[in-house]
Amino acid sequence: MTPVLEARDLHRHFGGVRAVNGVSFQVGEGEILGVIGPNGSGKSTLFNCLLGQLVPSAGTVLLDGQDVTGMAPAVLNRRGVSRTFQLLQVFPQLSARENLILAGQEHVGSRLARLFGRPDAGLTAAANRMLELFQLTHIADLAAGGLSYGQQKLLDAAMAFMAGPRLVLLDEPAGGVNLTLLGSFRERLRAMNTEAGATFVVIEHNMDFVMSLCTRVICIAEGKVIADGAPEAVRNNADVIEAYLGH
Amino acid sequence: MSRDHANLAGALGLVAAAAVLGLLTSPYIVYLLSLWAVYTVAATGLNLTLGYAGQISLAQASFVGVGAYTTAILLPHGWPFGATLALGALLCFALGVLLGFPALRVQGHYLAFVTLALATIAFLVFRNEAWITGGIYGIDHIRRPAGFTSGRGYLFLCLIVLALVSFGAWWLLRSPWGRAFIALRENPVRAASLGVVVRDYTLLAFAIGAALGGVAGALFAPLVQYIEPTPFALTLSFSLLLMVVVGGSGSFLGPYLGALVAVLLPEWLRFLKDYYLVTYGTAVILLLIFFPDGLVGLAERVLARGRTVK
Amino acid sequence: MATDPSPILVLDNVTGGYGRMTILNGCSFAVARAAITTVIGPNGAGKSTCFKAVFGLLRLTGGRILLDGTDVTGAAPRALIAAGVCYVPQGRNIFPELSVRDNLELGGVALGSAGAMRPKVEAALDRFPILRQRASSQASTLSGGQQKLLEIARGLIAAPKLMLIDEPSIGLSPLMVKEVFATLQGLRASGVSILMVEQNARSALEISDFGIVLETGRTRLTGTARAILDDPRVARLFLGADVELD
Amino acid sequence: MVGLLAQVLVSGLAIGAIYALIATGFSLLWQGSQTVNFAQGDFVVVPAFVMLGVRGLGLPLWVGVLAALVVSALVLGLLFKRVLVDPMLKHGSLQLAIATMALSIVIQNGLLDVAGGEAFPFPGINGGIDWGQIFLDWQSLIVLAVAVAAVTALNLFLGRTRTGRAIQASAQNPQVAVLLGIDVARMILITFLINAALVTLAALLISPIYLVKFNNGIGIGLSAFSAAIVGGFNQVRGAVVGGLVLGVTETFAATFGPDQWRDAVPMLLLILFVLFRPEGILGRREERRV
Repeated sequence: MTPVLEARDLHRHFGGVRAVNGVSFQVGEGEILGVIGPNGSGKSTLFNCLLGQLVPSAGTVLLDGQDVTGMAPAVLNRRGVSRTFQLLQVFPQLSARENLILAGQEHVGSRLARLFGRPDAGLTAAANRMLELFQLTHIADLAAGGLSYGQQKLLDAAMAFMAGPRLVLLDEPAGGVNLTLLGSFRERLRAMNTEAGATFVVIEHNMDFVMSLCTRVICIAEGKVIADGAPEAVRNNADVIEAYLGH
Repeated sequence: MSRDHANLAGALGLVAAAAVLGLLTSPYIVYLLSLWAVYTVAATGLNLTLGYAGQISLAQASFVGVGAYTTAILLPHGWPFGATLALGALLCFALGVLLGFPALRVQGHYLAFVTLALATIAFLVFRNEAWITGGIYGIDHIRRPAGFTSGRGYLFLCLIVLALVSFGAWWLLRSPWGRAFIALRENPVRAASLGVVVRDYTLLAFAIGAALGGVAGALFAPLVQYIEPTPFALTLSFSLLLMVVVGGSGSFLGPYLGALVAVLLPEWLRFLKDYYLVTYGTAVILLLIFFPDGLVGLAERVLARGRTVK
Repeated sequence: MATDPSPILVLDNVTGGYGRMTILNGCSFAVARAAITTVIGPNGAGKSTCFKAVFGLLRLTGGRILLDGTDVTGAAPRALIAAGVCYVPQGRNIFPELSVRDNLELGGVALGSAGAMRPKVEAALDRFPILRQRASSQASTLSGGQQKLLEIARGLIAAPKLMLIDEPSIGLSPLMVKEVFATLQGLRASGVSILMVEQNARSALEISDFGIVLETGRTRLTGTARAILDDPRVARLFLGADVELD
Repeated sequence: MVGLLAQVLVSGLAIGAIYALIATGFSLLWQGSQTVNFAQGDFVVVPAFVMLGVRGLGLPLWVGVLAALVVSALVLGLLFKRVLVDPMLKHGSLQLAIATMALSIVIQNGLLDVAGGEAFPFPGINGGIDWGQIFLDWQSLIVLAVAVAAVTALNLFLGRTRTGRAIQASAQNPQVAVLLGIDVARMILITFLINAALVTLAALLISPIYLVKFNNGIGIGLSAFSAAIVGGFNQVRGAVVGGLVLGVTETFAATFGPDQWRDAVPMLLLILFVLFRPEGILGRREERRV
């Protein structure tokens, strides 16, 4: 079966620095792939290459077997790839519901039709459903900028699901989220994975979160994949431990 | 009533109030009200570009100029006013698309400088290309469309256009386009990751804003009946920008209030004789310092306080 | 080291963070004199924040910081420089448009006139021949490793007793990392106390005397560098496994 | 032809050197405290009027210059920073830039109200060196000499003194400057005072050429913005190079091209540079973060 996402020998250099240095991996339908690795190992650069934020120096990115290397983020998004960012990236002046409608609207009809159609692009019901799923209904009409950090984080993640994505890339979803919220957050993501059938790639530093959420983990160090396998196996891999402690 | 509808009602209410006032008052006030309508249209355009989509432009005066010259040049050739207005708006829409391209490369102050430079060049074109614009001598005897020739009549025409513009802008801004413009202002990278095509919306934000500048110009020429390059210099761009910011950048009613202040405050300050513009400018600076969200923001704060007191 | 009779620096149950986000949840440790102490820990453990706390760049909500036995909690950078602390933060911290020599002179800007700094600048250039070669070049033209050396040299102009250095190896080639570490060892030999944060835990500990492991803003383990290196719990701590601590 | 070329070159360099002074101040403010001063051109006109006013009282020029310097330092330096820049910077640097546009309106109309709309002559220097084919006017030569001396002195101050270096450090990397114990706030204040001195000097040099008029600031400002951008926004030396390039180009264009398009030259240069080389001739490309 064709993998949903495949990276083939990706490279990205900045001057002399090889941030991503020959990364290859595949993500199958419905998988939750964790990407771990010490600071500066090239995870974020890899993400940016996968998402069209950066054009790789060499290598190919395939989405459902089709070459999407260097495709602009907006185009990739319309092909069913959505993402969250490491730092909070909601639209602070819009209400939570408006944030969600925005996240879905560009996928509804043509642009001209949207101008003359309904102001919510027919997405209010879908947005409400998403608010409910992420337990945000009570703050639906508040400006996103005024929400607590954890609520913004949930909203940020919820936005990634508004357009019914095929592939979701989550960049440090657990960062800064307190422990009480973390558990329910993980359950939301799991539910989205099973119910919506979306495939995930997750960069995360919180190992407990990675280990309990992901079905498979790869470890990146110095721009290369050094381990790929079941979460526990990767955690106990000698090379991975080596990479985390330095040489 | 939702905030959306309150905005539209507020705008149309102001237009209606201006119409009533126009029926009751002196020709001079009628003229000022017409000017208010013209400025409001131009500032609404800029508010769309700057306030909603977050793209600074110092070229709005040039679009007002293009609209004014288009109407002033074509009216004597027998074109109907409606057609010259539409053509001016269309021309500005096209020029606005071009103006938007620099915004795809640079932002913030750099964009301010590029648009400022383009506005200066546009002014030189108005001044130097006398074969079409009449140069420094300008174009006079611009006639008003039949049925609207009196001062009062022309005010009603301006108010009709303003009402239509208000509805159009309101519709646009509450549509998914408006949401996309705000997304552009607040976080273009995130917007792109949600499928918002940043390039298209940036160009549209400039083009639509410019088109409204053109509409304002088309109204302006027959209002004053004589045009020359000076009113379309950089000073007008600065003034329009200040109207947007004073009213409240990114709030729907901001331009209506900003233009009102710009037209009326100097009149109220007449007792200061010559010093009213200095006073006006100083007042604007103080407002910017203490109420960065403009008059609308100030009003909202006062209302919110009133509510909590109750 | 906790038993060191007169540590140069003591953090005593320090808590604090940015805005509403708490990062340090009771961080306690002591830094020995004329030794290299390395702080390691997983991402988000609060290592860099800890340095900011010492250097007066963070609003503390609790705890004390003692320098040479004197309470310096919340002291401003200027006072800390005068008291003999220098801080080399993570990343690039040079003044790119200024020459190498001018960058060095700025290391003493809080202490005396440009004239008084000149001999110290010359001494620093003698110590780092690579910087002498490039003394008149714009600092932005130096390589990443050279810039790091420049930052260290600039910190030394004020003749500090204690140097706080944050992730010196990040983004450097292995060869340059060696050179930077050798420089730090040289400093220790000349009596400077060094507190270092390093991602590259193993090689940092290898040149260190003591190690401190932080996790979620707390001190989890302290001991000699050797002991930390050999402690199997450390690796597990990094990879997020639950670790029983004594 | 050679004579004409030489003369155009010298007067172009002279006017360019004045632009350089104004642009240097402009880019110092930008670097030091993210202040894009749209009233910079009007800042030049204010001290010019002070000098004229003092002269009108029958006092010698040097008294006027001194008075202008004091007024500039207090109003365009200290007051501008404390009353407008400091509170506005909280709201963002674009908001601050917009506030300086309002300030520009205030200054221009204030001068119009006080002094009227005419262009006032300002004492200059007549005569020149005549080498047969080549005639160079004293005015331009002296302007050039004074401006070059001022820029050199400023560069020496910034590069060779402790305070100067601390100012540069504060502009280039304020976070690290704080770590080294530099009083960044004081350095920024000094930058504003330097700008006040620069515009005063520029006023003294430019007024004999352009005369003194309430709205001269528009044109002067546009040229200075262009000079700063053409040279490179993030470098003081850039403003000098930009000013000279602009002055010479503008003067050549005005001499050999249609005069009514003269003002378009700096604008075209500005547009081309912003779009295709935003870091300017000397500037360093800002590192882009992903």
